Amino acid sequence: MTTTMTCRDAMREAIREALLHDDRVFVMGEDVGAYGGCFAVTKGLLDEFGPRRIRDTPLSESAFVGAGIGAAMNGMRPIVEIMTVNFSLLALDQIMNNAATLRHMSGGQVGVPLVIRMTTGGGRQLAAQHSHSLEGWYAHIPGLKVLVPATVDDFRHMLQPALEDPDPVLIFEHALLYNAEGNLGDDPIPPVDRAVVRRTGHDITLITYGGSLQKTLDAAEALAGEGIDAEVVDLRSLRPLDDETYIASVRATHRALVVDEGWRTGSISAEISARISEAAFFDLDAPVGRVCSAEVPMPYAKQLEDAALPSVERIVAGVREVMATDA
Amino acid sequence: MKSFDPYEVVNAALADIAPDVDPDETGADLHDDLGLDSMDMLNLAAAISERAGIEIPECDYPALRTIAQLAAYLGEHAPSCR
Amino acid sequence: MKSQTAHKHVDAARPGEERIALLRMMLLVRRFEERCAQLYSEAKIRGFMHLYIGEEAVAAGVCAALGSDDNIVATYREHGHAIARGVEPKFVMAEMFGRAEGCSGGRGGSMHLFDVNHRFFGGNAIVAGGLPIAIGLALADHLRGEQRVTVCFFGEGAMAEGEFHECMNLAALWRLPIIFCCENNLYAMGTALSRSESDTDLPLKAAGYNVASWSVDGMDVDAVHATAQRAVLATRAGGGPVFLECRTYRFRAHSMYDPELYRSKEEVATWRERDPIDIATGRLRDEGLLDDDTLTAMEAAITADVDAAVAFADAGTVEPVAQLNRHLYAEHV
Amino acid sequence: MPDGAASLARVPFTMPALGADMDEGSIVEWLVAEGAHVHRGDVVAVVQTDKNDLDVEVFADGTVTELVVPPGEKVPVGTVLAWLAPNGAVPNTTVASAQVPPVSLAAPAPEPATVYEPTAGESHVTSPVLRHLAEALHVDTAHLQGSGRGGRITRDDIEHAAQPRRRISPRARRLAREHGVDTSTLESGTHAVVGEDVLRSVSMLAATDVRPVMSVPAQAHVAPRRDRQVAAVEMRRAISRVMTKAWQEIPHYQVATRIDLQRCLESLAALNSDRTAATRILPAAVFAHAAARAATSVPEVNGHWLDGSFVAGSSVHLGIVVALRTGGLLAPVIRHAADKDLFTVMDEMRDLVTRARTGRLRASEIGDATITLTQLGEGEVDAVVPIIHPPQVAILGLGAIHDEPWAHDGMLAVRPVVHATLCGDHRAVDGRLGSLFLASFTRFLQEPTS
Repeated sequence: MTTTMTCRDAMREAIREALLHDDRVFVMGEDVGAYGGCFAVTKGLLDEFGPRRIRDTPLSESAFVGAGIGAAMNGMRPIVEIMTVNFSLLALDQIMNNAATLRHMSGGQVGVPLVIRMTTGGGRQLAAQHSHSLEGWYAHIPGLKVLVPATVDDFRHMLQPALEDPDPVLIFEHALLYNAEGNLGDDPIPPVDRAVVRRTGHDITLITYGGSLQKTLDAAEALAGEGIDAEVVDLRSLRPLDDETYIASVRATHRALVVDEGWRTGSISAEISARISEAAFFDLDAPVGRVCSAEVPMPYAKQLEDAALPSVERIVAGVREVMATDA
Repeated sequence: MKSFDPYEVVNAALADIAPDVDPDETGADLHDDLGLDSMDMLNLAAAISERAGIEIPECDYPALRTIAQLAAYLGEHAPSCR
Repeated sequence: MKSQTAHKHVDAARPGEERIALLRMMLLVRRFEERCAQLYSEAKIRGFMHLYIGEEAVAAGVCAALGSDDNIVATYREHGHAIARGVEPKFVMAEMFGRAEGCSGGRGGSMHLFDVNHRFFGGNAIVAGGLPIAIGLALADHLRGEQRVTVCFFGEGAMAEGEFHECMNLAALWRLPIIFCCENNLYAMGTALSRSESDTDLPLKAAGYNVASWSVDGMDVDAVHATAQRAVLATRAGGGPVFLECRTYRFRAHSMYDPELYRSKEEVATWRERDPIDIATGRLRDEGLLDDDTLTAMEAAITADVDAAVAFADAGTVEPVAQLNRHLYAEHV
Repeated sequence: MPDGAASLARVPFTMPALGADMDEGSIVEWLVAEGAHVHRGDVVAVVQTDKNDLDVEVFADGTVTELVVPPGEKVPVGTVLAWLAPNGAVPNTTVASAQVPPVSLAAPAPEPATVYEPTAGESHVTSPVLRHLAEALHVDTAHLQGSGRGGRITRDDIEHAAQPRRRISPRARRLAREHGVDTSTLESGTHAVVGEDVLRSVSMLAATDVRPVMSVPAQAHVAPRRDRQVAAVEMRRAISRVMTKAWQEIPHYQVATRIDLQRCLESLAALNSDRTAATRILPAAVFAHAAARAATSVPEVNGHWLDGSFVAGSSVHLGIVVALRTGGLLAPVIRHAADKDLFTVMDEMRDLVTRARTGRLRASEIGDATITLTQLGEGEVDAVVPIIHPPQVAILGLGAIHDEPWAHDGMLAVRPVVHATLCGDHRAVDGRLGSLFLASFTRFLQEPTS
């Protein structure tokens, strides 16, 4: 039997389940309680679990993220919600200087089993302070784990392993996915740090994650009409990166294109491209291609924002270029 | 009209289908010594037919093992000699 | 709300041994750090090293007021806090030597001393960076209904950081069992308090967040101890957070060496006249609780302790480079 | 002589420091004569250092008034080599001579040996460095139009004229290295050479595509004897390379069977009864047709082992081994053989065999086989166990048709029989499928004209 639900409902169910089954779990963030969550993910949870466990915070990202770190160090399993990835920069000190480092600089004595959820990505005309994709930045930081769910199943089932992880896990939820519906499968999901081949193909490997997965799958369908048989790899985790899966795919197809909503320069797509060069250079028949966001702050106007983001058309064009590339 | 020379016909046909065979070896066995196989023999027969208008029935093949035998056969079956 | 100033009088009823123990702790920290300075010159200790000399009364007095189950978060000038909390000097010294036996396995160094067995959650080298963590430690205890108190040490420089203000607000909003111990040594590195704060009455700022705020003479270990005991009592009883300003002074440079252009030699000399060890020693002598023999024996014992710590550190294990990647994530056995 | 107009009129050209460790050097040749007009940036001399001969440029505009240091003489860095008069200044050689420092004047400067004035339309490469560059890049300067002053050929001209670097993908380079393929021979259409180009080339080599044979002009039919010898040697080498590789790398297995051809040959005789030599069908064609159809029913034997995995052929391209009387063999391909009727297969086979033996095959008719058939049907050989042509995964070997005793309905009969052996690459296909293939092949032979 399959159930259809949105990614939003899937994440809410995951949070509910965690609250029901583990007293150590509590939710903390801006407007997660009375308001019901900026994106309504936590809607209804305050009524069910009360204000001790569904904690509205002041607009103090650094303090409440740090509080999540301290509580995690002290035996709790907090789920901290940050409204958008841009706001997480106000807590970057806590995430980078504390959550990511405490275990190491304490010589392994202190662990931070914390989950931080935040929305990411553009496409809603929210302009230059609410629309960016900085998950690649966070993936730069050793000590963190970075998950990027793209399917209803992953929205539903990534939270529990994240909570069970003894180290800090950041979950980046693309805002456009909250309304996306899908069938909830019965099977357990693969381990969260493994990439998954979402579509098999022989001609080229498309590597992507999160909000770009559906666009990439759509592009692959369009390309099939042109006789280009694309394989699509959903990374699911940006740190650690499951090199094995996408490298194996590239070794079989001999071509690769990375689709990443982050900016191109210094991005996770750059990292993946570099790793392909390191591990599979002699299996490549063309340079690795990339489709990323335009290197501008996200503009407000619809046509400008559309042009700035990866699109099915840009992915198709990118694939054509790689397929036709003079290596 | 130029007179019919069976050797010329055989040699020309041979040059078409097996240019590496020395046509001077008139007594050599086409199959055993010169290495022509059934496909070559078929081609040779077809080439001769095309050039001289003489169709060699399959049942006659076993008797035609050398260039000399072929030339003699053609001499006997030449249209002008009938 | 106006800040209060704590009583400065000495509690004469306090048992002598406890006060001698405070003196001994201050002396241990002092001698330990004096040796650290020497070892740094000899390049046995590297990196940044911030000495606490002059401020020992704060760590000694506050830590003595805590139970063994309470939490501590400290700053990068935390040798004194670690030792006062009970972390053995040899593990602190080994850490500064970068040895595997160090209290942070050689990963932290002088600025990042940790010992979870003593619930000592680290020297944090981001100014004000430890405050949110302390909030979280207290929040966890609060949620579980535990009676623990969390003490967070920071310098007055941290009060210019946003995190300080976020945390004052959050602690008061949630009535968390936390004591914010501000070690006001008058200089944020080289910036004098009057050059960085619009109002130098620091408890007033904390009081603005509805946090109970007291001030105490940080050079008087008895006063610090007594005030800390009251704060712990109030906080543990559910009274919410306390802000405790300890007015103190660092006798040496900010880090190991600086030209000290930001303050005069006369100013340092004036404060040295109020050396917390001299104050405590004099008072104990006056009260007949301490004689020369006891003091000499105490010094000798401390020297032996420090010698032993150095020997331990010197003989410590150099962790193989192959283990570089350890302690990044939990090790699953 | 005091400073003034005259000294302003003289600009020294000195021995340059052409490297951090250069203390002295000598002129190899002057590229200008006295009286020549030079511009800033012109190469005016070639200087020899301890390591190299280097072009040396001038840093001023003007007229060369005097060449001071003759070729061959070693002088310290900073020594005046020549004097220039800036544009507009009147050369005053008398004054200039008086100003010359006491270097190298013992021997009067001889007439420079290689001085020339470039003329419009005439291209010259003056510097040894550029000549070397042109050689290294295989640029024929005789046909190059120089863009420099007076039509002089510049470094840019040579670099532009050089063939663009052949673009070969990293994978193609690796595969070429592994298979011993010379990448310069690869064809790739308009794009870069990619892995498939190498693999195609490997499969062509496997079919012993020897280019000297291919290059025999069609009208000549027979290459000169010496060319044929060369071709034979190269073919031998190619066979050696491919067969050695196949033998070393491919884990061969063999399955074999005997096939009763009585019905088959009777059908064929009936078919041929009223046919001329030009349209007659040979048993060889029947075998080829049956093999191709059997390959469609067992697709696991039809395809390539590429880069560690089996890639099924999209169609059956049947390689036919043709032994050459001059030695060696070729394996031209009947493309889409299973989709063609027996007569078409016969026509194409006859055409391919004939042209294989007359050196008129096209390269495209050699490569790309997905399975190969070899027949030793003319001799006394009963059975053949062939070696697979990589990257194919199977080859069918047939012996000669001989009459043999044959048990039939509990009786002993004499029947025309052929021994068929299927060799498979065990990495790609197992023996069970090989035996299925032989069964299918046998079935198709019973109905040759169906």
